[in-house]
Amino acid sequence: MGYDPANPMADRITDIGPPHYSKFHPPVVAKNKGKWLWHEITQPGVLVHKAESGDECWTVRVGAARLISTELIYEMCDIADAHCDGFLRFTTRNNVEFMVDDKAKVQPLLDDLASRGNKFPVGGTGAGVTNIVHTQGWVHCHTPATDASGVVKAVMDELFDYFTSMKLPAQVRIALACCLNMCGAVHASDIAILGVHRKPPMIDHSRITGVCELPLAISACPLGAVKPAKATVDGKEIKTVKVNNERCMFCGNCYTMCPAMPLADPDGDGIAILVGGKVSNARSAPKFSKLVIPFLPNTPPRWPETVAAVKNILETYAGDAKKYERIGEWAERIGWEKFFEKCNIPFTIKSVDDYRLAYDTWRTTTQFKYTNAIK
Amino acid sequence: MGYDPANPMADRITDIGPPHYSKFHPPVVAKNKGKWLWHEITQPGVLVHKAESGDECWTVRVGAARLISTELIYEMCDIADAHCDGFLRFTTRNNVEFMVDDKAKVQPLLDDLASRGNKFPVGGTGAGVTNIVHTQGWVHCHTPATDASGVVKAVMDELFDYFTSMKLPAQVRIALACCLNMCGAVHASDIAILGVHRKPPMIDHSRITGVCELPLAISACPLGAVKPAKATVDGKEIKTVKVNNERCMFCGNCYTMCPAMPLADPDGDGIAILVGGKVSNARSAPKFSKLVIPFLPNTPPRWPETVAAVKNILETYAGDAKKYERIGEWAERIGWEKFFEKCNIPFTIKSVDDYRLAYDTWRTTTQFKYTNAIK
Amino acid sequence: MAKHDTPLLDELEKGPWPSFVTDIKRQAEKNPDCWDILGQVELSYKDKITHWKHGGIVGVFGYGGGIVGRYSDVPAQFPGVEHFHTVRVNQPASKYYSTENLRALMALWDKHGSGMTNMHGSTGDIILLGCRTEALEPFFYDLTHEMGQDLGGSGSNLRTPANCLGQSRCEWACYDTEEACHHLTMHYQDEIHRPAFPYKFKFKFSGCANDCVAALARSDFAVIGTWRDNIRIDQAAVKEYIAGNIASNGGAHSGKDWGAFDIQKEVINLCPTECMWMEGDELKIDDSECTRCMHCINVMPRALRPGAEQGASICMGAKAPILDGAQFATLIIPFIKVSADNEFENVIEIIENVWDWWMEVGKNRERVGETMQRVGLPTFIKVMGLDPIPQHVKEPRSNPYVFWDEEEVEGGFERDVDEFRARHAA
Amino acid sequence: MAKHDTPLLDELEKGPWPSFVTDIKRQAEKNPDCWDILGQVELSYKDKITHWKHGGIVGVFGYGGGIVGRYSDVPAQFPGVEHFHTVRVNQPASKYYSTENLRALMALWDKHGSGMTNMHGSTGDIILLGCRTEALEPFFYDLTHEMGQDLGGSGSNLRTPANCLGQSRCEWACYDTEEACHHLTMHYQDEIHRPAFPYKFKFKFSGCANDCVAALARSDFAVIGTWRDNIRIDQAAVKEYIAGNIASNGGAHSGKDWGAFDIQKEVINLCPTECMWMEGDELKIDDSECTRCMHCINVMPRALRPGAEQGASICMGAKAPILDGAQFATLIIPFIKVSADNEFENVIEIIENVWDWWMEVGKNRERVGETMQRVGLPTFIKVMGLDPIPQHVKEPRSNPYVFWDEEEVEGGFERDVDEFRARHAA
Ligand code: SRM
Ligand code: SRM
Ligand code: SRM
Ligand code: SRM
Ligand code: SF4
Ligand code: SF4
Ligand code: SF4
Ligand code: SF4
Ligand code: SF4
Ligand code: SF4
Ligand code: SF4
Ligand code: SF4
Repeated sequence: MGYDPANPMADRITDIGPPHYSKFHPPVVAKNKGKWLWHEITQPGVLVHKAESGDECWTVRVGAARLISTELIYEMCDIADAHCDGFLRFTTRNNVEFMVDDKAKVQPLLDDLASRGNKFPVGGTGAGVTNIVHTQGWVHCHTPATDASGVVKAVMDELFDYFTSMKLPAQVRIALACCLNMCGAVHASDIAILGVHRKPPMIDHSRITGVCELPLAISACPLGAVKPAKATVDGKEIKTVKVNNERCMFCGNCYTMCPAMPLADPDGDGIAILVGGKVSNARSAPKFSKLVIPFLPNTPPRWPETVAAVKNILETYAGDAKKYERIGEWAERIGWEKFFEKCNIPFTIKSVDDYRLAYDTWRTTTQFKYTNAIK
Repeated sequence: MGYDPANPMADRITDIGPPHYSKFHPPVVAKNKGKWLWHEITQPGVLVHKAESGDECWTVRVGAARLISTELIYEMCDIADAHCDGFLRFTTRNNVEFMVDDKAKVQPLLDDLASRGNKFPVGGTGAGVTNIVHTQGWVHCHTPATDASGVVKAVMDELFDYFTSMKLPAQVRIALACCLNMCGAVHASDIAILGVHRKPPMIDHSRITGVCELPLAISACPLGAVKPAKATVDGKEIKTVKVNNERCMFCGNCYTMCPAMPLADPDGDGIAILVGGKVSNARSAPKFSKLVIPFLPNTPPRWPETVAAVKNILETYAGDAKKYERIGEWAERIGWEKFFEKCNIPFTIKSVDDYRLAYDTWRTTTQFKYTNAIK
Repeated sequence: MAKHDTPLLDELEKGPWPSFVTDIKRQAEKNPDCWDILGQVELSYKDKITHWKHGGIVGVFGYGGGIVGRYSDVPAQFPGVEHFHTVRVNQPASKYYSTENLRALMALWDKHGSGMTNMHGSTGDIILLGCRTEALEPFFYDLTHEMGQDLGGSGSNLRTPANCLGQSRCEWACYDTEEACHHLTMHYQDEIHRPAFPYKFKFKFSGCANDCVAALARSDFAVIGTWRDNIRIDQAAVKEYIAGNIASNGGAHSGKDWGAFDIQKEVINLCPTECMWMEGDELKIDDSECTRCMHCINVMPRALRPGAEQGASICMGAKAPILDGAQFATLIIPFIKVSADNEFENVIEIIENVWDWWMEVGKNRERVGETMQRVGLPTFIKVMGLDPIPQHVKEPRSNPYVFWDEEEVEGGFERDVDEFRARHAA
Repeated sequence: MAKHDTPLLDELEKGPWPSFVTDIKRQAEKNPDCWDILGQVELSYKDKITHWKHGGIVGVFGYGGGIVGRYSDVPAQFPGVEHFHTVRVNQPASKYYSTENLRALMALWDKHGSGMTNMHGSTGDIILLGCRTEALEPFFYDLTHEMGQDLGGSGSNLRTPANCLGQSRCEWACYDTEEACHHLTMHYQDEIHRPAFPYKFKFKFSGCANDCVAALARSDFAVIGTWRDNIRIDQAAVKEYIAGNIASNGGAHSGKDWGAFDIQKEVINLCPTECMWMEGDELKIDDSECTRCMHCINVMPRALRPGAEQGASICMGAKAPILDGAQFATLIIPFIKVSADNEFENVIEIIENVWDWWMEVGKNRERVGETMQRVGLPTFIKVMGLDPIPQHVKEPRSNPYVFWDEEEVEGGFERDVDEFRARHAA
């Protein structure tokens, strides 16, 4: 049986989609779906959902690196088999959830998890830091300006205490994207770690002919910095492009369209920190994250500058905000000038918008607070 | 002596500027300048300012049409001579202020004013409607889409009671501009009455050559609707322009630059109503007025549709807002959808922004209120 | 035994958070190609730059997406990752698994690929990370035949839809997110597998305004649960909260002493519409002013529940920043019933409406949100056949630049300039 | 006796508000040309369209502004307004007048013009409405010689500056608005009278954030009073307010019964920064959080006063909507001392800074706010030689599109692609 390369279309099955989710519901979920009454987080990482029927679904949430091996997944399956009737789930932020239908089954599950070293940290609920949504970085992508998994590991090690506790004013959602494509939800996170390039693309004239459609490369640039040009390759004049470096804002869109325009660079690349985004509509409408630190260097393996910056913002917020206040709500209440002062972050010109909707961010009122930024 | 046309430069005086204001201060003002302690509006149109010295300056504020004759001004001078030591002033909203230095002098002044028919209505203070800032209209300008003085007169007649009282939640500032140039502060008024054109310019090919610089006319159009063209005038081909009507949004900027492109029209022109602007930084930052009624016809001499629309908004607001709440603050608190519902104003597509910063006005949250607009 | 020295990566084995390095090392014991993952990433850590080539078009026959091609730019050093394509397997709605299913899928991946995964990708797929070109078809064959499973999306197509777990385990879901997600995924298999769009298009389904799948931020078409009637109040439970007998916010703040629960401060004052108040010890809500933001319900889950007349809002056009800056989705349909009873046909109608239009006017690599911005919201509302309502906007326009159609204006646009001049000397 | 029938305008003689029609009729008794004003406006009321021609360049020798030319497009019918130019006479700061001055000026206008005026124009000038071309120079001669007064601005120049009455009669003014306005008007006579700018430029001076001359909305250069230290509180007066012995808001709300004064509701809860509270019967303010919005002072003028260390904020770039949409002025200098002691030289320095730059880079008919938008605020801050501060913006940028100068980036922008390829196979 199996795939026959000589006859690739034989027997082909397509368009069958994913399995129906109902096959994978734990029994207590299947029984009580749509009939839940309330929930409670009884301790960090442990939730109980109460159903109209009186049933309870106890969930233990466990952190995961997201970049995980089949070996680790088999181990998760072992745990689920041992405690959870052979079911588990993953959350929208890449945590793992083990569910049991009886409070009595919780502690044995927790003990089992704890017995396995640091592989299965319990937490990520409530007013804490949950898993960092992130992307590929140097492990898989072609456009990153930083790594993903390594930075996340370094940051989560430092914030671990906030993963396993619920002592913040509100949930804090951290995300990382390794380039401006922002495959993570970096544009709407409480704290966002963003890989940024800072050098304009090089042009690989000797390759461009084969691999690029020049008009697409040219039109890819939102600022019109890419222009048609000629170059001599092996004595022959070819059509190529040139980049007006002055106009380039390092978005990388030209490289996405044209492999002959690489822009990654060990010194040019690094990390920007954005803060104050949120997704939920609770209290305030969703907010975009705002750029507060334009650049930190790439310092593998543990990115100490980035780790420190994130921790500083998190803890300044934790010490100052009111209960329920997300980071962006806090910053807006105290005013962004106070945010910079309290977090002791120097304000730079890079935080001043000059893109398409920039005018709406200018301060068109006399209302401001005096801070250390005013000399 | 006087001007000698034969010798125009003789004796010429230039660049002397205005007289020094201090010559015109009433004595109590001159004496206490910079040393005022507090004020009180003792009745509509009557203010007292108390100085450190103990002196009092009593001000009686009087409405004026702004378009006023020297005859009327002489009459004002008579009043000022009789009561105010020969001084008076005009406010930034074209009211007249008569000042006396003793409470006892107030009533005689009021009586004198009242004795002169409806020429000198007392009011315009505090939480009421003060004078309407307005522009030229058909009395003097070349680009108006409506009249100014007539509309203002009709509206103020109807709102007169609010000029002479202080029973609104806050001050209400009404402004009128007769075209999109907005010479009044229409873009930041509680209620704004705005003359709007709705027909694209005609091209007067037979005149354009002499009076227009075509490149200026072409570049005047923010939407690129004006393009170079040719036309035949008296058998000769001339350079001219044409307008892409589909793209025209009737701003009139081409006409400002080129007299051969008139756009005013009896049926095309009329009035739009904008609301919710404010200038002060009190409580909330200054706000732009928002377009809520895109068009009302020009119906001289008394513009009943416009008068009714303004009154309706004003009174709906008066009945619903909290103390201190300006119209824009009220609308934002209740939500614009409720504004339309409460004011019973049909919402039209014209109120949906599609200009340069439009995206920032889209509703990017699930937060909304159900109103009669949702079927 | 380790094939490469990885002194930098080894630093990431320290610390309390689970280490992907330790995990890959374990996997490498089983699949030695994984040493080359570590080797190449270590080189990136040294060079501070990626060592993957640009893209690479690979896939399975007949599908225009589902595989992301990837080749090493230092294949001689790291032959194990010379080809390192990812396979996007469409996850089951809500991401529940039976261990049976999961083990079988992983076994398949051990057979054909690196054994490394992302559980899950940002869009929602099961990401199987790294296999050779020649392994793709065999893997796909086994996936479909043995597992009865299929690939998700990549390229200019409908991307793998995703949902919050919704009614399956959340008391707040206002419609069945997992059924909606599953149904539409099945309904649009062709659109997922065969790119025919100007660019990618994403569906996400959240059961309420908390938006646990980030639909409003990350999907072109976001379906977010809400209700039309009144928040259901259990006044007895309100009293329990006030008495301090139930932890606020489902216990989410129990790690710090925030003082005794204060309904005024924590609920009433934080309601964005100021539509709540106490009358004696009864909590009152003026539901006509409520925007169903979820805050009060979040804080008092045992006392407050979403209304009973449930459905969803549909918001469109979210996307990441490239090119015009990030967009959140815009409220287009304030309330719609979402139910399997009619096989979601009312939702499908809206989807097809927007696709028909976008496929016609969308430019290459233009997300629907960008097309919306380019043509303007008024035009979009018109092409969608909707009545404009104030709920579409935060506020009315402040500029006066209104377009009028010729038919709307008495007498139309054509005028005779000579006639005009007869009455108005130049 | 009326020269024209004006049945439409006559309708505007009714009603309680002063009637400009009645007024013009009275004036027409003295100056019969005014009948033609009424006649032509009546025609406009019938035709629903203006009857003035486009512009017309007229002026007095040596001045590039101050007169707005205007001609009737139906001069045969209304010869009295065939020429109907306006003269903009620079008003005295704060618009106080002695009757002596006012009578003399009006007499001059009766002699040379229509006798109709606007007191005042939107910018602030005394607008003398309607005179013939040949009367302009004689009027100007008399104005300068007899009155010692001068014209204001029009055209691409500094427009007539204006101010709120400030310290002259207001307890809140944080600097001397009328002296600042007068001084700068005198200092810049050349700029007012001889257009040398890309477009118009307006100064306005308000003594505090209430902004009674609408500076932030209507001037390219707005100077708005503020303070650096603490709001001065008279606790005894606070008690009086609470006791209801002093009317709130200076009596501004006395026309309606709003109930007893409630300091919590009316002051503390409306403070935008939430920086006020009661401690017993003392009102406390955390001034470091205060944004000096004026609300609390407005409501309790006898208890609260602006701080004693006074000065102003400078905001730049307001304008009406044509072309890019209206702009409010943007906070550029958060705090500056504004005083006649140094002849305002620190303010003048900022003015000249912005003019030098704008005159160089501003396009024809581009307001400085538009130039600011075109180049971007970061560039503007740089050319102004200022340090960027968070007070310049409402919030930091949300898009990631940051420019970097080559010098800022280690190794610069030039790289060798061959060297790159040696380490990264294509
Ligand atoms: C399991 C999960 C849904 C899923 O399908 O996987 C989930 C589950 C719950 N969410 Fe969530 N949320 C989940 C991702 C999200 C996201 C999406 C994200 O972070 O990418 C959001 C939007 C984040 C944002 O706003 O930036 C989200 C915003 C909320 C909120 C809104 C909080 C706020 O004040 O803004 C609540 C309400 C609350 O916590 O009071 C909520 C509440 C809940 C409740 C209490 C719902 C319930 O009654 O069961 C669940 C437990 C919360 C907890 O863990 O503290 N959930 N929740 C996701 C868990 C992610 C994780 O592993 O950490
Ligand atoms: C006389 C005048 C200044 C001048 O130089 O001529 C003036 C004088 C005063 N203003 Fe004003 N304002 C004057 C135009 C303005 C303007 C400009 C405008 O309307 O074009 C504004 C900004 C309007 C806006 O925000 O849209 C203005 C916003 C204020 C405010 C802010 C109110 C608010 O809550 O937003 C106050 C404070 C208050 O009233 O509590 C104020 C307060 C005052 C006080 C109480 C100041 C004082 O202590 O003397 C004065 C009497 C107020 C009254 O009449 O109720 N004044 N005031 C102007 C009278 C105009 C008129 O004839 O009606
Ligand atoms: C694998 C994944 C990141 C991850 O580690 O989870 C991913 C990886 C890539 N994304 Fe993404 N995107 C992934 C989710 C997202 C998301 C999040 C989401 O879907 O919720 C976004 C932001 C939301 C959105 O769609 O706007 C996202 C926005 C982009 C963009 C920018 C699109 C835009 O309109 O601005 C690009 C650029 C492009 O399409 O050329 C992009 C392009 C890419 C490419 C294909 C690189 C490229 O330039 O062609 C990446 C391939 C990496 C690799 O080698 O494997 N990816 N991408 C996610 C897909 C996994 C999955 O299927 O579950
Ligand atoms: C007389 C006056 C209106 C009034 O009735 O009070 C006026 C009248 C005219 N304005 Fe104005 N503007 C007047 C104050 C304003 C103001 C208000 C202000 O200065 O505070 C504004 C808005 C603020 C601003 O400057 O942006 C204003 C914004 C305009 C504009 C739009 C400018 C822009 O950048 O968007 C134009 C169009 C232009 O300059 O071509 C304009 C043009 C005009 C012209 C010259 C017509 C034209 O297209 O050339 C008008 C001549 C009318 C006439 O026949 O007398 N007028 N104009 C005001 C000047 C009186 C004075 O000197 O005191
Ligand atoms: S964010 Fe950029 S670098 Fe990272 S996975 Fe997405 S496309 Fe690749
Ligand atoms: S990186 Fe972006 S801004 Fe720079 S040239 Fe490429 S497309 Fe243009
Ligand atoms: S608003 Fe327009 S029509 Fe009215 S005076 Fe100003 S420029 Fe003229
Ligand atoms: S009216 Fe405005 S939009 Fe229309 S053609 Fe003239 S400049 Fe262009
Ligand atoms: S979005 Fe709402 S319904 Fe869905 S899991 Fe989150 S809280 Fe529950
Ligand atoms: S859901 Fe939100 S808006 Fe509605 S009552 Fe609760 S807190 Fe207020
Ligand atoms: S702006 Fe301030 S200082 Fe000037 S008059 Fe108004 S309240 Fe007084
Ligand atoms: S001035 Fe405004 S911000 Fe400052 S304390 Fe008073 S109300 Fe609050």
